[in-house]
Amino acid sequence: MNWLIGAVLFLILAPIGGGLIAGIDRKITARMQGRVGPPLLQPFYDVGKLFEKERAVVTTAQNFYVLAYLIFIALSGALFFAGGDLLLIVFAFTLAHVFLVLGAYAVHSPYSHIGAERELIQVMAYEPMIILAAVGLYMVSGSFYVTDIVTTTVPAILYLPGVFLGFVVILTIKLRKSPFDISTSHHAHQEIVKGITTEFSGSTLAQVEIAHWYENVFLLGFVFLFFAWNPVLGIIAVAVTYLAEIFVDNVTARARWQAALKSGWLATLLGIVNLAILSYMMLGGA
Amino acid sequence: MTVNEEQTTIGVALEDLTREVKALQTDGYRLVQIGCTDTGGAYEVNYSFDRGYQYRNLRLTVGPETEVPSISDIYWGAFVYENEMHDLFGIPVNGINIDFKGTFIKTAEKYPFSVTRRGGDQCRNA
Amino acid sequence: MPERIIVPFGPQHPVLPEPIHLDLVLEDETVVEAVPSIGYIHRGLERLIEKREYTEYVYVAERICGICSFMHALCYSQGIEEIMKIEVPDRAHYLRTIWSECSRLHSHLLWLGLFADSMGFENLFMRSWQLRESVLDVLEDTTGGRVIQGTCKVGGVRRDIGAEKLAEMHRALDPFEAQCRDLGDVFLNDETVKYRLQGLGVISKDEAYALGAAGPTARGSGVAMDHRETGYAAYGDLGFKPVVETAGDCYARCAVRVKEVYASIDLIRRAISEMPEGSLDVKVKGAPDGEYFSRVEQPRGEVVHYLRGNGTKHLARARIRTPTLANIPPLVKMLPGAQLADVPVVVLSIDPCISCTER
Amino acid sequence: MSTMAFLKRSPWILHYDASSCNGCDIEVLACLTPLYDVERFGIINTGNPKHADILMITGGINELNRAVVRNLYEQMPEPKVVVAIGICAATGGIFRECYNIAGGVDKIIPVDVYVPGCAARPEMIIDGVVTALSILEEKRAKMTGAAQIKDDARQAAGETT
Amino acid sequence: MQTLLFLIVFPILVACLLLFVKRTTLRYAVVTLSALAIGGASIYLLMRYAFEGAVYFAAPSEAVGLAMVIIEMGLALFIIYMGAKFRNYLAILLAAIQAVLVVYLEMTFSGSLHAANNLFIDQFSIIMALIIGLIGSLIAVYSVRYMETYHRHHPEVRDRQTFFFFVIFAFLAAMFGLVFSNNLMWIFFFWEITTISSFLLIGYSETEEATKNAFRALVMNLLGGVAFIVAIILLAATEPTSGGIDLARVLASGDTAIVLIPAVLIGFAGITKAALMPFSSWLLGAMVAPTPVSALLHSSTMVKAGVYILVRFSPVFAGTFAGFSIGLVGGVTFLVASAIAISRSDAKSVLAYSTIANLGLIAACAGVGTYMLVWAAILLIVFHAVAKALLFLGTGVIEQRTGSRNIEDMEGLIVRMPKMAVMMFIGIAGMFLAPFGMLISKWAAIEAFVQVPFGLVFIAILAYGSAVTVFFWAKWMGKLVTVTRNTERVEKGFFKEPWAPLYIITGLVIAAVLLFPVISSALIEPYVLAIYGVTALMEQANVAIMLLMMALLLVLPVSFLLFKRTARHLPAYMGGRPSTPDLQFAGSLGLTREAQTRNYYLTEYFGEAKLFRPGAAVCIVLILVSWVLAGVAL
Amino acid sequence: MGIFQMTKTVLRNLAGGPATRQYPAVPARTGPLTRGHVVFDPATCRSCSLCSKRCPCEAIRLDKEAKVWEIDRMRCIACGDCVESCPFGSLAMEPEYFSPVVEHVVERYTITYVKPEKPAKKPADESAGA
Ligand code: SF4
Ligand code: SF4
Ligand code: SF4
Ligand code: SF4
Ligand code: SF4
Ligand code: SF4
Ligand code: SF4
Ligand code: SF4
Repeated sequence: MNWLIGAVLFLILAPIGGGLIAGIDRKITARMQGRVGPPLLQPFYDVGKLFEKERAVVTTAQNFYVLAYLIFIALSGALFFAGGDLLLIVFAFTLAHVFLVLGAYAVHSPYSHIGAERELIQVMAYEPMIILAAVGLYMVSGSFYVTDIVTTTVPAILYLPGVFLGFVVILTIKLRKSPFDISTSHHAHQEIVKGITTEFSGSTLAQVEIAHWYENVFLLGFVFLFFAWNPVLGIIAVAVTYLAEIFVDNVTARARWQAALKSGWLATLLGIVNLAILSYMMLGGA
Repeated sequence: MTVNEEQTTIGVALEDLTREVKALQTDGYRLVQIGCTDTGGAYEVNYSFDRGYQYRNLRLTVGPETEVPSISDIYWGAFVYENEMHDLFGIPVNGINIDFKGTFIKTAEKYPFSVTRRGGDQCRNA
Repeated sequence: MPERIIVPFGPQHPVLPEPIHLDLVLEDETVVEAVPSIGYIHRGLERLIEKREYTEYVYVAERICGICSFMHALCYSQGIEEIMKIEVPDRAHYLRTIWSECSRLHSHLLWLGLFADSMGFENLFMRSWQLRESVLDVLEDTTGGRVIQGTCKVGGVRRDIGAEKLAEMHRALDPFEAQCRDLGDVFLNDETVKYRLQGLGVISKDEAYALGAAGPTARGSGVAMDHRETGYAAYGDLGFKPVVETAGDCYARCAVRVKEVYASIDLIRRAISEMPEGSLDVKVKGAPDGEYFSRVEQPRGEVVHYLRGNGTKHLARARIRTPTLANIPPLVKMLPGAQLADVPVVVLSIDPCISCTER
Repeated sequence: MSTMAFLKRSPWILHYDASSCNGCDIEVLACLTPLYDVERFGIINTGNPKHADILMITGGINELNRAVVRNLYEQMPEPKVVVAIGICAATGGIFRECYNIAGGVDKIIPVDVYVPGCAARPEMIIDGVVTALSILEEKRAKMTGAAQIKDDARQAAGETT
Repeated sequence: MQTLLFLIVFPILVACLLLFVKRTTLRYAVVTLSALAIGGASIYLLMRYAFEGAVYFAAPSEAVGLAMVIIEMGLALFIIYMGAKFRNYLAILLAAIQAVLVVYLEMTFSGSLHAANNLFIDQFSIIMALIIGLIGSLIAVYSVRYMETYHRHHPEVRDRQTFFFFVIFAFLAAMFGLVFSNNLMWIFFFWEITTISSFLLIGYSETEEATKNAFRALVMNLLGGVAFIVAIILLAATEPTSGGIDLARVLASGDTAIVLIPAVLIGFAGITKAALMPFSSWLLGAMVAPTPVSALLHSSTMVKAGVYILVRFSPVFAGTFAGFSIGLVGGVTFLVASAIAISRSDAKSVLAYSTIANLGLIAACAGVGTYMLVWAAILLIVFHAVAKALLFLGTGVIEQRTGSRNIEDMEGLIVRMPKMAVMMFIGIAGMFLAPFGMLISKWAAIEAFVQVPFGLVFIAILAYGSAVTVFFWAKWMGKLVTVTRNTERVEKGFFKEPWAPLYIITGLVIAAVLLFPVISSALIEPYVLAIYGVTALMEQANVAIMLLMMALLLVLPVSFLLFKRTARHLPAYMGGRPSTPDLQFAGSLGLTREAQTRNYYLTEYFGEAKLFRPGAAVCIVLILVSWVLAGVAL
Repeated sequence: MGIFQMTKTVLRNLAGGPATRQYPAVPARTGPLTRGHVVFDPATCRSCSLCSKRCPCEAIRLDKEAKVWEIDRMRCIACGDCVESCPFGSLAMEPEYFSPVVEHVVERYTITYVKPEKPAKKPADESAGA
């Protein structure tokens, strides 16, 4: 039954946690820029506001895709916190993003379209690394199941420093942070306006935002796995990682898509080298 | 180290225009601007050039409907001024390299600086 | 075979604060064709000479643009003074120089911020604009307006800066320069910024000259051309050397502006120390009769005010050619081949000021 | 549920320069920067009409901008308010008499708040937004009210049939 | 046994009959009825033999063998004739070599060339037979109307439809023969027939390009054929008495070292037939053939013969370095072909590259050959066959209806041809999305490769490759679902008949996902168990989750109804510029332009020109390495 | 070498606290010269109409007969010309800005200045004396 509790808790708490994280993020970002920043609960106000707005669409279909995006993001997160198979979770996660992309395609608008293309480039950039991270965790813990990985006593991070670093790189893509916020960004001034979310408004946009909260919690959970053998350290590591992402967000210019793709793939290469050494050691040891 | 700026203005005839401009270009002048002045019934078109802060003006005087040859094949960037000339004054310019065909500056009034406008000066905001 | 994407870029676009439109034709994200089109700010203010007397027209000239508002007033006033043969007192020259350079500072800092923003460097944008506020505070304290100063007039200036205030400004310059240098370091040395700027939108020296580029756009390509060299206002006394870079890319144009920030600070410092005493203005009587092409170096390059008086209170013609208009042809040449992500960067690298371009 | 009022805490703005001189523009931008930091009030400059609640217009509308402003206004989802920044946007300002200026935003679209000044200062722009918020809130209440009435009508119709 | 013989012989009879049917309606009737018969027989096969494991049949051999040799000689002569006619001397040379080798084989080992049982059936054959019997016959039905329209659109092409359908049915017979044969000589015979069929069908339109591509395909496949026959000679030579041409005995032979060289040679034949790199170009060229040909031969069935043989031999490959490098050929092909697919906008070209990529993936699994990988490989064969057939046929319909098979022109298909768009959507989803089949197989493959020494190479390949796959499929999908305005619906007025096969195949794609636990436990697992003594199993929980995802996907569209009434419709954001509903706006220079949304092709990074050569070079080296390694092992 | 050149600023910002001027909690920053809005003193205006002549925006309207002085707040650019031109000190420039409004504001004043009963010579004396 544990798994069910995990999943349900995630479904209920992740939006709250994700929203708070977003709030803290905005606050810290503001401070890094010498500003006061919005109230902590601002993300909730924003989403609440979006639900109050009129429903306006370019095409009705967009709502469907965004809803599917939200549901599958929540599903992959729930599977994760239910202790499911990492690979399956990664695939569900990809499926979710494909829905978001389709939503942007469906509206047939130049900026959404470019955002969608860029989102796909991002998927292409980060997906290898996520798969590799799952494989790395498998090699350390002997299982693809989150339940098993969490309960392992092996300090995964010691075996997988390269994989972890690579993961941090693609985390920048996933959290939509500079330098890799190419498909859409929390900052207003993008060359492609709001990119993939340009045509989403009102409650549809709110759903995208909530999905993003789910996603962030899930991703931070993934970070935790590297430190799972020591939960306290794990939580600290998650916090530090997130802070580092905010920091990087604030000290870099946005990259072009070429750089995003290359960085994602090079990070993966780093992970592969790490795993190669690891498997060599394991072969040698065995 | 302070350079003294000098300004000279020379009249030029319509048929000599391209030749004179070409000569200035060969001399290493850059195009600063082309501007028109409505002198009541005719236009003065000033082609301004500069080399080392020395300012030279070719002044062409044309009637309202006279076609003026484009100098954009000599100075590529001349198209901005020539389009403007057309849009604001209604002076037809022949053979601009990038011809906006009257959409460079869209105005509520057609050719607001044109000589034909005088007299019809109506207040719209009342 | 890449297919062609056509995107209407602007007039409303978050990256460009001013309306300009481009029809971008892209292959993947590479620009193959970009035709800019303007006209969203054309007000027709040149014709306001019919409504305003030549002395009042300064207010209109100031509002050709709210960024280098002072420079337009200056250029206009100098033109009228030249036609009417008015000798402006020295102190007024110095004050005009200080305000000009303050305008340049605030304009360059503003641009640096927008430029950082176009690269998606939000923090750098914030920082640039934060520094800019100190300049605006000085401007407000000395002229009464943050962006529209309203202090230049035909025949001199309207307001003085007291000795105390001058001393205070002088004291503030050193810490301010230190902050600007920190900021400049980010623009000049940060790897991510360099990665975005170097080799982008290259325009050679000859090309820049032939296309009539002005200001930092020309100087970034190695064309040493800066109207302050002609020594108007107090520049003749203070001495001045143009800042030149040779690479001709966006990075070079950025570097020119960063270094001009330092140069401006230096000019202000010297102008304050060498400030002569004397009156602020001379009485202006009569009406201008004659013509003059008044030229001033604005933050974006040389501006030309062609003024023509006919002996009445109303000018016969005012024609304003601003630097951005001159920089549009180079821009048209720079865009093809850039990436979509670079379009705002390239466009901003000429520091477009549409407001004055279209008047 | 008319008790919800997140709208007031999260007004997203769209700024459009409809032929201003840049003076008011840069002051709008300055509002975002550290010294004024309107994000304190939850304000985000979205740059996208589909996401915006408040349309800030600077400058008297010129000929080309008429259609653009109308287009942007129409693309914004309800409830929305328009804030005219600067006297150019209020009446055309000093350019009122120019041949290409329509003379004030209210000639094109309904304006809810005028922020006078040339240039309008960041503080005034903040004040302008604050004024706009209550109008925004009113409009929202009216909107939900209208929806409520429609719903009631629908229900009533359902009951009778 | 009768069923097997029926499946091999019946299509030949139909083929001959069709030579004389000239009227479309009549042909339609004949084809439909025989399709029903063939499909029915393959389902009967499933029910009859599914639970019996491998069953062997001693079929008449002497006479058949002789007939086969005679036909082979005839075909060789035909190729030589064609080669002479079109001046393709390489084809002549290869055909001659083959003929000489066959004669040599017959002369030298004539007495001893006996397989104990010439025919057999096991679960793997059943799966293949189902693919051939169901998908193949559906495609045949579809072809009738397609070809009629084809000739209306292409009046310049000589109408040889009777010949066309003759070849199609002959081909079906050959495919059945190939998967039922236990005698390597027989397999070789059927193998050659498929090569010839492909040659004839690619060259169907008789244009210069078609002829050129047909010969390219022919030459490459003949090259594989030569390797095949050499392998048979080697096997025959090593075990002259028992007749080393008995497939079952070869596979069961404990002496891996001896079998390895022939296996690698046959594997090479498989590589050519499956169009892995460096031989991928023939499959691309084959796309000039009418679309049903592409669907039938060049994606769902014939090329599967190549991977079929690889999977058959994977117990031999398992654990050897030679097998590993064949696997790598597949892996590299998978990665490179997927990447190239990004740069393609022609739908058939994308499908071709994706086919090559997936065949590569299957080859990778087969080459490394552990039990889980074989399980994954077979699953891949199944899912790929259904989804790809659907996509090819769909592309065919779209092309005939809209006049273009460029993916960009499929923009807004959801508005113009909603039914077709939904089917294409399902087909594409089947290719890369969880919980559809291909993804399950990839997932299984990753889990399997983790446990293989040096499997990391493949994991890396899979990680990159599947990311790339997402890109090109998703952008195609996006084009389909784009809701364009002011576009006319063009679905109606098209023949009714082609839709039935499409509906059925769409149904098969969905059924394959819903039933895949059953397919796995009833067919694949027993097969793997029989070969390896262990078998792969899906976790029950994961199966449940995937079914849940599938259910969600099926239910979600209902939510459409929720949104229908309330929303206000706004035009798309165009930078504030007023525009018409079809995105026309007033552009610079006074032109009216239309906003174009086009996909990215990233040619600079993923172009064929950029990737093909390096990929092919690596593959050639790997193939050579596999030979050397096989030699070393001996 | 500058990978994270911005670090210095970020750290300084984090340590130094926000630079934000907490408007509206803290009143707007103004200088002594700040041109906020024009105030009119109806008690001293002598209807000379200089202000309305000088105004570049036609923001001031004066009706001598009706003794009405109007300023259109939606036109005034706060240039201060009227203040400078008023010979009687009836106008002043306040640094506070005119607040946002929901509709067009034209402020109308009735001039309450009453011509003193004294001979016309007197004011001249006064100004000479001052
Ligand atoms: S105010 Fe009236 S007269 Fe003056 S320019 Fe405008 S419309 Fe013409
Ligand atoms: S302000 Fe009045 S008088 Fe002046 S131009 Fe406009 S309408 Fe005419
Ligand atoms: S160049 Fe730009 S900043 Fe300067 S006056 Fe012109 S518009 Fe304004
Ligand atoms: S006069 Fe006022 S409204 Fe007009 S541009 Fe200037 S500040 Fe803006
Ligand atoms: S109100 Fe003033 S500062 Fe603002 S745009 Fe208009 S003229 Fe410029
Ligand atoms: S306020 Fe206007 S109408 Fe009155 S005098 Fe001045 S310019 Fe003329
Ligand atoms: S401040 Fe300037 S604009 Fe305002 S009323 Fe006085 S003169 Fe007119
Ligand atoms: S305010 Fe002053 S300038 Fe204006 S009318 Fe009155 S006295 Fe004359």
